[in-house]
Amino acid sequence: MEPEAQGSGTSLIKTVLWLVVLILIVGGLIIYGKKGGEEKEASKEPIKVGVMLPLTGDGAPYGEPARNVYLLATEEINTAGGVSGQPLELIIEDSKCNGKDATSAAQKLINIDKVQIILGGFCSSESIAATPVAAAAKVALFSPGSSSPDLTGISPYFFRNYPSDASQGKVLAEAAVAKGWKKVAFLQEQTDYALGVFKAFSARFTELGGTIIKEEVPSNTIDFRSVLSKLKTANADAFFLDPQTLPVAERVFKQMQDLKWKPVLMFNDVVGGAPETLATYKDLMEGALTAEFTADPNNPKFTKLLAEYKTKYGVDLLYASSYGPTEYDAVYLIKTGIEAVGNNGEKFAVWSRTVKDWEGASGKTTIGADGDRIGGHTLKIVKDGKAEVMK
Amino acid sequence: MEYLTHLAVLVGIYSILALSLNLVLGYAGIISVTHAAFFGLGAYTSAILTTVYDLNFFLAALCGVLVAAIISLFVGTVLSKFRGDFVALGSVGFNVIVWSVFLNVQELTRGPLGIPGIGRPNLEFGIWNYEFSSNVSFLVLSVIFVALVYFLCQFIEKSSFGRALKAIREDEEALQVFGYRTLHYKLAVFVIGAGLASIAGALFASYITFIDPSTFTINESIFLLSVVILGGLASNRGALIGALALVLLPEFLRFVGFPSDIAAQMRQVVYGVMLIVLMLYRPQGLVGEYKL
Amino acid sequence: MTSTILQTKHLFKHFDGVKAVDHLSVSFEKGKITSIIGPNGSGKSTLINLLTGLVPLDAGEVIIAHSLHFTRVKSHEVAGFGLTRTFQDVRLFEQLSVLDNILVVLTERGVFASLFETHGTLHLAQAEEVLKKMGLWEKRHSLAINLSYGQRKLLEIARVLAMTRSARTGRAADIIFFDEPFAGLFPEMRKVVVSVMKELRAEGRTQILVEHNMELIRELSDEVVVLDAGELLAQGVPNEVLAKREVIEAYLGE
Amino acid sequence: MDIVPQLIANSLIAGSIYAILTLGFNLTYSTAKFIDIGFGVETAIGGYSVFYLCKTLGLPLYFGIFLGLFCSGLVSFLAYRFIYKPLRARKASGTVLLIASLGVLTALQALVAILFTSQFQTLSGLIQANRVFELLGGTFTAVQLSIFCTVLILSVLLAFLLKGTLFGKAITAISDDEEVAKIVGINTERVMGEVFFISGMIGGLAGILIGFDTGIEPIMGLSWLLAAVVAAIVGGIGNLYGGLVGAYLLAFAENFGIWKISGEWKMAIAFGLLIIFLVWRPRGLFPR
Repeated sequence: MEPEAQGSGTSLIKTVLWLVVLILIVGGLIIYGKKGGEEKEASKEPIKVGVMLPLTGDGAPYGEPARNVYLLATEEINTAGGVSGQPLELIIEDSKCNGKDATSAAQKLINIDKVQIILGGFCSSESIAATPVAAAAKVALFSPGSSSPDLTGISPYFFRNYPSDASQGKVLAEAAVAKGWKKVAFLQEQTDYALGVFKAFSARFTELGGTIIKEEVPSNTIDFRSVLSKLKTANADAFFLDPQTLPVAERVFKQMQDLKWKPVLMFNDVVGGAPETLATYKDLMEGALTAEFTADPNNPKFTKLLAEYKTKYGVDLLYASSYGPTEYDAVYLIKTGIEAVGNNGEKFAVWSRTVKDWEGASGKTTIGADGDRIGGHTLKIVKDGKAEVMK
Repeated sequence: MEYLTHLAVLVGIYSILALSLNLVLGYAGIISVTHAAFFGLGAYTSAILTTVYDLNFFLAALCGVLVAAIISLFVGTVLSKFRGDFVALGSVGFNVIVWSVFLNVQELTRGPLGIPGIGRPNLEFGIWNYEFSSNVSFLVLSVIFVALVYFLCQFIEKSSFGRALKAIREDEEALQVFGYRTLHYKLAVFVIGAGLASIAGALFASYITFIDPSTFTINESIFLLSVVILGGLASNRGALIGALALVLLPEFLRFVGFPSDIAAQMRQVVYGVMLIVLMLYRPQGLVGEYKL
Repeated sequence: MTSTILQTKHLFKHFDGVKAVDHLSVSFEKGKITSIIGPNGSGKSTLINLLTGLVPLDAGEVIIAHSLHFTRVKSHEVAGFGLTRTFQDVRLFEQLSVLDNILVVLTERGVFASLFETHGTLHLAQAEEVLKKMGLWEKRHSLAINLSYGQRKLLEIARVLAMTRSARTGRAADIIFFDEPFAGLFPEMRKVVVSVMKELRAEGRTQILVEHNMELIRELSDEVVVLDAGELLAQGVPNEVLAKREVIEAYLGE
Repeated sequence: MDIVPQLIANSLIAGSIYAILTLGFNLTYSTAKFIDIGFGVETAIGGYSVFYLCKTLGLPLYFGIFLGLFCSGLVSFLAYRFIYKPLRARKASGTVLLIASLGVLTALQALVAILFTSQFQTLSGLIQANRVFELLGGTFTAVQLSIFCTVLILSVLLAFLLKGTLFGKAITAISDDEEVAKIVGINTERVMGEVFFISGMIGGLAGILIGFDTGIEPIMGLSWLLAAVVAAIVGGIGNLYGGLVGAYLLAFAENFGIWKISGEWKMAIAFGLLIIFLVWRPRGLFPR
């Protein structure tokens, strides 16, 4: 005998509540219906491309600048006449750098907005989770930023113009051995990109007889002083810094200066391609080894991107070295692809495998059969605050 | 329609989480901010067992329940020693420790790379083999699970055990004088809650086909807390309503015309303000009975 | 003194220096109403809290029915030995209904047993009988928190009555502590409580009453124990003890 | 081992930031008797207001810092006035207040992210030379030294405030027993409002110093708050000076834990310490 403890108050709340839930569902259906209907109007109607980006949570620092680059590129394309006459329209969804929200964003873009191409999965976790959803709906998933080795050959509908971490790690390992280094201290941020670089580097380096003293730090670490002091006492031949983002790298360099520790340095392309960081910590960086894959500074498209970004947003392009150019190229690649095979996911995915030496802000782009971007990293050495190609 | 079935599956998974947390928080009054850890234990155990050892989904989910139950027994015993707000703090501690294990024990969980390619559940009877690959079939499976969990929670609520839990919530010391070993009750409900949460974890892992530590942080536990509080404490219907509202809210906001850059952050503002307004004007949530 | 059912030996309890109960040895007769009186802060409530395990003993021993010796009383074991109590500052299960407040005391105590038991007709009958006796049956669906102060006091007594019926603890309660049950009650409610206590005495149950109202003490108690600053001042038949000079002094001397 | 002096220096620096935060946290806990999670967001508010005033608007540094402290104090006072006060008037439980303060943290944190994007910012550009000192093998910068001194100044100031002034006596009275304080005629609501204002300022000060030393981001609030809570419990929750000891103990445990175990388990070590203390000494080292 369930004692009905409260009087009429709860039944009023209950009716109001069921009303709210009803509206939610009906609202969803109406919007779903309205969006579906737009398809049949005249050809001047915009081509819709889905975008998945982490706009909140830990991934937000990458998502916001990426969105700015996408909007900048779209604006440029539309002022220059759009995609074979039709304007390009981006529908941006927040995928929060995790699997659950990535699948929700993908489902919404595919089923409500009926897009054929999704520009995104920025974090690898987003791309891995969204790929089966896109593949099932024959929609092409094109990521300018996911670098996890797990994505290599994951599905014919997935491809990326950001290189897998494997190539970078190998090049640097061979360079270290060439320098005769036997012991390397390694500081790795606990993210998929940084772990990928470490795995490639340590596989090759240990294969060639080297040993590694490794320390890992979670992404939200602010105080690196003790970890750095610990690596300092390892007195290895070189110190490899493997961060996910630039702010982490800058915090480490600042604290290395505080600790008066000036080892021989190596770092991944997140730092290697950041000219202003190389300049500010010039003396610390002298002779540091890095591998560069994008942005050789005198690439005309790259310099144009930097200038336009500064004028439009009044701020320097963040991650100018790594993600900026690949995001910019991605929008143009989509334009070229649609003009070649039309706004169809399946055809676009097949077309993507034929891209060869396509000139972009991030240099020559070639996509391999496994959906990865071919083209390794070029070894570079930092001379007087600038990264130059190692002879 | 795919989109709505997708949302329905998510609502189902979060309903199981909300129902199980409601048992612990709503009925027994234990402020557990570590529910996402058991959600994660279920997900990781079943993901590892299905991908590495190729175990059938239902068997792997059962193992997940066992793992979560054993660990929750230990966690529950430690938490029962704390009083008042320290229970919430202690549980935050456990959630951080379990998350660190997911992130650092890379031989087992592949750390930040997470576990991709988790298979969908399949049922085999002799020669007949059915795989829940399509979203709709998965929705049917999750609705069955939600129904089972809902009736288990109703069964508990109606039983003398449920009434004893509510009495513990009200005045544990007084209840002891009348002959109840309240520690056993709190452990029992904590283990049941953890077991059910791990079932949701197994479902989540095989539905999204990829898991990584970032889904099982304290923020997720705090989100689950607000689901149960919004829905209404000590009411199973409230837990369902809370899950429905807070899973659909972000999706609904996708359609509302917030400019895209602040849309995402606005959602966080809405959550924060909702928690404040609830505490000020309706601490027992939408349809709950128990006022915190 | 064969009929002693409950005895304490050199019970000692201090709260950071202040001696609440000072080497108290007292015994309570079976089937009798023994009143404990004494000025405020003389250790009356502390004694009850010690005997029901709410507050840990510092030293001394509690003996039940000559056989069970305790130097540490655990509150969840108390009911198993037939002890139950009301609380001075009414402690009900506030957001549970009046009926649930009674049923929780009647139903199974073990986790598994209680899981598979939804209260049967027997429990409802017992609950109805007890609530009707205390005049709370019409209020059975309202939450304890919504009752008036007097009704809340009556509900506490109803709960104790239910313990005398409930054998789920392995032993129906036959030693009942009343901690100022009459405080704040209207006269007709007092009559109800007095009649209940007399009924319980008729059933042979032992009752220990902490009370200030001398008129009620004279009417109800077979024996009186006088405490002062945690020590036993006097024990015996009411009018004999209350006439003693030092007892009056202890009361008026404050 | 030449690493030990450096570890000690690191622990003292980290311990000092924890100490400031724990002082602020304990101030509100000892009077209002609930765990104010909203206190965490004060660090971001303090840091970002100085960032906005000095870096974007280019106001002079000291003026910016003063305004920054005032802003974080004001936010904390408003949160008390419009959220915690009505709840306390209704005798709401500690849990209700805890969850309401969690709402304050989540909402304000997102507002800061809307105004300043989620990018990581640093204030170190605002000060000229950040000379590095070396003492017995441990190196630390001028900013870090100033953090250490701030703790000393702050503790002395608070000690004087609590012991020396009428306002301080009112605070001690409230933290002993609010009901008695009311009877004695202290306007507890007004004093409580001022306590929240001061605690907000302390939180803002910590945020500014963190901004100079390492940097600030909108979501920094929760992790710094949890560190302060662990330190407060280790030291004896509610006890201002116990909190100081707790803060340094936590910092030493974390930094030496990194040395002995490894960096990835830093958060697990901190919370392991919390649980050990909650089990064996819930009232902490110096119970109130």
